[in-house]
Amino acid sequence: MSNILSWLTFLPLVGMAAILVIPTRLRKSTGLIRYVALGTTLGCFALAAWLFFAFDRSSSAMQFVENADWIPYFSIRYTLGVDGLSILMVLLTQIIGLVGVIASWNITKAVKGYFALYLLLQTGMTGVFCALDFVLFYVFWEVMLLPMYFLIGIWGGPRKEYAAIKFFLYTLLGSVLMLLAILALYLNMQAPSFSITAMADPANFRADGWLVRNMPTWFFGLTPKELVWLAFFVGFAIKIPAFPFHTWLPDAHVEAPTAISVILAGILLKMGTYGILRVNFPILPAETVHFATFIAVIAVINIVYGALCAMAQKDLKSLVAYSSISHMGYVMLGMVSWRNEAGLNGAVLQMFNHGTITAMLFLLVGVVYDRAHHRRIDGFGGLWAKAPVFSSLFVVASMAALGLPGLSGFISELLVFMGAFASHRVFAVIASSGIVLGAAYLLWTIQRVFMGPLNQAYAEKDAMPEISPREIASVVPLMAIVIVLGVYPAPALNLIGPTLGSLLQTMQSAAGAAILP
Amino acid sequence: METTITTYALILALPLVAFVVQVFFGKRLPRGGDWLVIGAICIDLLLSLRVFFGALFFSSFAGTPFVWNLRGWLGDAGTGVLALSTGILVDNVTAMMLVVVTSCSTLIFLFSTGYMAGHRRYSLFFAYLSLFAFSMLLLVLGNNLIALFMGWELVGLSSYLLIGFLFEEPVVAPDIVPASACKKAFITNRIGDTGFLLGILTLFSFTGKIAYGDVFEAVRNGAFGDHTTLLTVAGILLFCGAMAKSAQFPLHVWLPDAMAGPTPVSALIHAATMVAAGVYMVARLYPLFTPDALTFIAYVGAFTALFGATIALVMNDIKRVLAYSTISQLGYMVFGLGVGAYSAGLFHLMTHAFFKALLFLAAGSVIHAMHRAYHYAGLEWNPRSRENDAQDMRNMDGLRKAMPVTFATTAVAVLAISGVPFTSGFLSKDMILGGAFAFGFVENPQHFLIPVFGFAAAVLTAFYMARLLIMTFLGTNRMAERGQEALRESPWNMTVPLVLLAVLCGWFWYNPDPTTIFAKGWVSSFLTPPASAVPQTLVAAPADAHHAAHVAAMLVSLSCAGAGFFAAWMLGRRGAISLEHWRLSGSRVYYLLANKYYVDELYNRTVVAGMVQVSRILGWFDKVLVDGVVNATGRFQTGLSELSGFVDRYGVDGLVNALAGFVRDTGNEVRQIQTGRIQNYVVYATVGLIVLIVVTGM
Amino acid sequence: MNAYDLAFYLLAAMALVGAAITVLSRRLVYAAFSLLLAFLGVAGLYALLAADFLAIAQVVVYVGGILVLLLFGVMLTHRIYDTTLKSVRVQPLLGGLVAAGIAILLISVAWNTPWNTTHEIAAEPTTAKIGEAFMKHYVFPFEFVSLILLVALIGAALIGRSRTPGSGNGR
Amino acid sequence: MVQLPHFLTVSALLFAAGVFAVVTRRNAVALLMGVELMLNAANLNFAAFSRFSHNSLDGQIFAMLSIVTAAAEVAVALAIVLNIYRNIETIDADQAGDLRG
Repeated sequence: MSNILSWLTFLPLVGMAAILVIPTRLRKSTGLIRYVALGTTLGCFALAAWLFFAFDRSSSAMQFVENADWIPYFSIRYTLGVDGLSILMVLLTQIIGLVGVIASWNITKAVKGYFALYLLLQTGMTGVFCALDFVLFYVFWEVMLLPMYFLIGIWGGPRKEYAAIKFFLYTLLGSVLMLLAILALYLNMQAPSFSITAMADPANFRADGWLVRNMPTWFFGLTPKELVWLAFFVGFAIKIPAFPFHTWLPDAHVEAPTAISVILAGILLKMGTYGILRVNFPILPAETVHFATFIAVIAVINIVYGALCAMAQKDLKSLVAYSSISHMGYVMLGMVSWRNEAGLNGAVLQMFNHGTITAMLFLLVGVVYDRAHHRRIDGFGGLWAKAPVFSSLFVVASMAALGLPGLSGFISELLVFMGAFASHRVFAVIASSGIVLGAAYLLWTIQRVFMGPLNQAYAEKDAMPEISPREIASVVPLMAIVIVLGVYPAPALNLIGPTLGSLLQTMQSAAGAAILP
Repeated sequence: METTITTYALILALPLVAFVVQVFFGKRLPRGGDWLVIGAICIDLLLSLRVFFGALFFSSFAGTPFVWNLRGWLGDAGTGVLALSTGILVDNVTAMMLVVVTSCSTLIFLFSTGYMAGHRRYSLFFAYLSLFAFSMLLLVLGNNLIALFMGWELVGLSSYLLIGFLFEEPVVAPDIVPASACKKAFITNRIGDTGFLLGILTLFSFTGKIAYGDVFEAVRNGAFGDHTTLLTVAGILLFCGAMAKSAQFPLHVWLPDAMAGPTPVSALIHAATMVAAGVYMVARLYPLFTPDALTFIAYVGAFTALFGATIALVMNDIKRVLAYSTISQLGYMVFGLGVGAYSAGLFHLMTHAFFKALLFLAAGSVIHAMHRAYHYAGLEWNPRSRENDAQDMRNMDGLRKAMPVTFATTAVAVLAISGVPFTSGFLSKDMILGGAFAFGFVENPQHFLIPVFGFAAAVLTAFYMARLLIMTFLGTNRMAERGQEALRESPWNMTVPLVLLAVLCGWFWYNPDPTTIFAKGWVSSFLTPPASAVPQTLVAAPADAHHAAHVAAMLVSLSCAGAGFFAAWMLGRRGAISLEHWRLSGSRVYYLLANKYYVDELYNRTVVAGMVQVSRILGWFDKVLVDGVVNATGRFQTGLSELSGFVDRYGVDGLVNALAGFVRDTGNEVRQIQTGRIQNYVVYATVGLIVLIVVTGM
Repeated sequence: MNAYDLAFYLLAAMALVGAAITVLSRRLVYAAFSLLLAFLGVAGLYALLAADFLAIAQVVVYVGGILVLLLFGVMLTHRIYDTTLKSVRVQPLLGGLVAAGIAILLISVAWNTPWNTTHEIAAEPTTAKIGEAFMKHYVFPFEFVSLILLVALIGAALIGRSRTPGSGNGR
Repeated sequence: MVQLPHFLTVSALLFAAGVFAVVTRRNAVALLMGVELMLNAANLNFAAFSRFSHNSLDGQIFAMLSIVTAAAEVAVALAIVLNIYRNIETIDADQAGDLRG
């Protein structure tokens, strides 16, 4: 299994090809397409499970590396590899991919196109997390973008075109900035290379290049390195999404079909923070230190502002979308906390946990939407009496989202706070209001949707049927992960620990006296 | 009597397993699976008793508490945060708490089989109860701050679920809506928990440890250095958690509303055990509190004791009276700890757990009976009036004949809570008041308000409890004939717990000497205050100073109780015990108390409304401004592109179009040739051939 | 003008008249029979050119085979009661021009080219020589063309076969 | 004296007649007749050139082959025409446009 990462990345592409050759005229072709997609994602999941067990937990180095020439003329190489930073994301992608297929079972419009694009999207996502060459990274980044555009734009809700275009333009802006930054780095390499790992070593840059000389430029007096850092950061911050680049998210979420919302919140958002940790941190550590407070401020704004906005939402999906903004703030706050290991570990774990928890919430919102055909929070009431299983699942998911101990969200938030309180005490204290606000908007939602007297609109016998076994099957794997990691987080933390330890050392030595007491 | 981890693992696991089984299979089990939950908690009780007696008679934890660590909980890393482990710590305090929790739980679970009989979520109710028992035991057994916090929030969750258990009822008592009461409880607790968490973070950031022993050790070794103010702040932040959970002013507002839960829940969670968690936490972290922090705690507790008691005076809903009484009693425990009467505070925790659980269960028994009677008589309660309200004491009167067991046990509890000799309450309350007396009148005269509040609260306690007893059980019942026929004692599974709890309200369990003058009982030696880890601690009140104050305090508190009873008796004799005339007189004081000092209104108008308003404004801001900027940028660019599109269309494109038009027209002409008729092609070919030959030939 | 010339002109006239009627007649049956005339004329011309075997082959194959085939075609594709049996002409002007152009071109070439011709080799029977050539030098084309003929005949039989409803799944 | 050009002239006129038929006729059988005329013209040329140049037999051999091929062609073509007629009840070459792109 030396090519495990290639298999993992391109298996969905094989599945996509298989789906494309299934003739639509065939009777039961819809079912066949679904099962091919399910089989493909199951295969990916199995490979991911193997990866999970085969991963060496004591090493901080890249593992399962694949390295081959791709476009030798530009020194572009096909390099894949995972380390502690990406392994959780790769696993998450496969899990969410599988769950998403189950959740997509009720798609009836252009099934073939939907699942083909879906699998293409999965290839793009896995590729982004595995790629170690900037060109490859960029290609996967864009590969992921296009299916997303179509999946929102074709299978979305009433304002799908607006949402899809907004998502597309925002992300495109981000990728353009990223491309510029990549080229800036490439042009300053001693030996031409796009390797992300090679760029992490300052010795590989030309000593006389304008990047290394780093003279202030006309642009607000920022140095070239800082400009490159900012270009990367904005590119990634749009994906996170960090305030004030977040407004594409609620629209995209509200309009996207359920499974796509799940992927959007579960995986795509993580690419922003993953990118910052993968690119900005090791390649430009000094600049990262320089902008650490800036990130922390944005993080706190994300947490508090996102939570307050969530409280004002009238639509269930946009509420969850804003809660994502709030939760991604914890990731950003954690990753700039370098006094101890807790911050970085918490941030990466929070990426994973938020992926599973928000995916769960979106799945459940999708369930209620399928039944009621609307998502207005005020349009429900007393559903618990009508659909107890569904309501219990939703309550558990909400509890996980608000960081209840025993569920995974708590561990990561706690670690983030343990790190942040040591490094940015004031910000941590402000951010802690997010704990209360999170409880407030989620519990208020539960009260309005599930408690109180039953809304008469759903009083009829089959007005709000109980959650179906298929829908349960899509939620339960995530819930199991959430509970297991909430009780016993070591399996996840062991994976990421060594890599983050060495990353932390990089950051601490870059920060020097500024950060250590 | 050595104990092993197996015992504690079993204690923790049994309720958890029962919970899981109940959730998934409860409905399918016979009797809704209540026997499973009760069986689990009974075994827990036996195990706890074994631990407790081992500690009491064999001093198994003397000097060295039982500690067990679960390594590799966060990770296998050798150092740093990820090396933190969780685990179990058992000492005398834990042993006592175990017994209190499991014994109260056992009796109340049993009571619930009668009270909740026939409810359609009967099995789920027991599942929640089991979850609560697990969380509470986790809270008690944990050996570190994180485990404490986890248990802390999990009991909050079970409390939330149980308060909201009757979520579909629009209203269960005047002004109490279960759906919003549970939310209020959770959020209020979250506010306190945030403080608690920040306190934990402060301790962690200075010590790098989370286990109690390690933290104490680090603080003792000067982890805080000169930042003693921060240590005080950390203590107060930690106490914020206790303020919310133990319903101390100003975070007490959730507890009266928590009475929306079924009465056994109120008894177990909101009177006996969970709300005492705050007290347990203060006791557990006692070495960390600086004198300033302790003084703060003492003031909060003393004020809450009086504050709760005053409101309890005028409440008419029987559960409301008990709720404010609980707030007041918790204040007692808290200020007992604050003034340094460590063992007294914990002692009162224990005795209060029993007599308050008894009071609530008795109230539950009464409400149950009233409901049945109203139901039998075909009388419906209109939530807008007190008429036919099964919880309103003004509708009760004279139940002693119909419900002798309930009456007798309630009377015992009333005596206990009022601090009448020969009851457990007398012993514990007396110790607290003695400590307060010594602290406020003898050692720190500037803090004289603390004992004054304490004694004033004692007067009021005796008064409102006597009022409760008189209004509920004495006099003659005014219910309609038909209803009276149906009024009868509750079934055995409800009365047995009452009787057992009443037995536990006797003095002899705690001290053979009912006056505590000659013997101090096992409590003061069993629950000795731990050595403070704070650098310059307040000079602990010398034992004899406490003792000297003891007799005086006892006399004062006895006269307080007597005064309270006397007042109640006087009013009862004049038939004015319901305080209706006071209400009718339009007294401002009455309305202030009846409206609970308008604290809820204050919060609703300021904090809640403010937050909602801010969120609305930000939501608008986000939609209109932030997104507006984005859309405006988009529109600007659309405009730009339209402009360039115009140029393109009529400038550049015009040229291209002209060319294309030419080509198209030509093509249209030439197209005519393509007839698809083969004979034409033959003609063309031949003509072409001729032309070719002619041309080349020339 | 000797007898040879006279024979040529007569035969040429016969072929050309036959061709003209074939081309111009509107009645297919007339066209077919005048085509017979043209073929016979050409056969005569072959004889004049000392190609005796060719002349015989022309008569046998064309007159006996192809023409009969064509007549069958005419008869089979037109019902008996279809009295017109006419062939409509289209674009006669254009066709005439093209034909005239071709004729003029070819004729001018024929007369203006200085043909490298040899004179008056005595005519002798060719049959044996042709047979020998086919069997020796041209054996491959011979076999090949016979194969083509075979295939074409089978193919024609297959295509032309009348499909009855029971004989297959055809439409 | 009849020489090569005379024969070529006859051949040219026959060929022109064949072309005229091919171009103007719509009836498929008539078309075929035109084609046969053109083939005959070509064969005549073969025979003439064979006679007037070294008297070699190659031209005659070619003509033979051509005749045979023509026979084959006619057979197939007629079969096709018959088939078309059976299917669309006409042999008007303009009407048989099913295969037109």
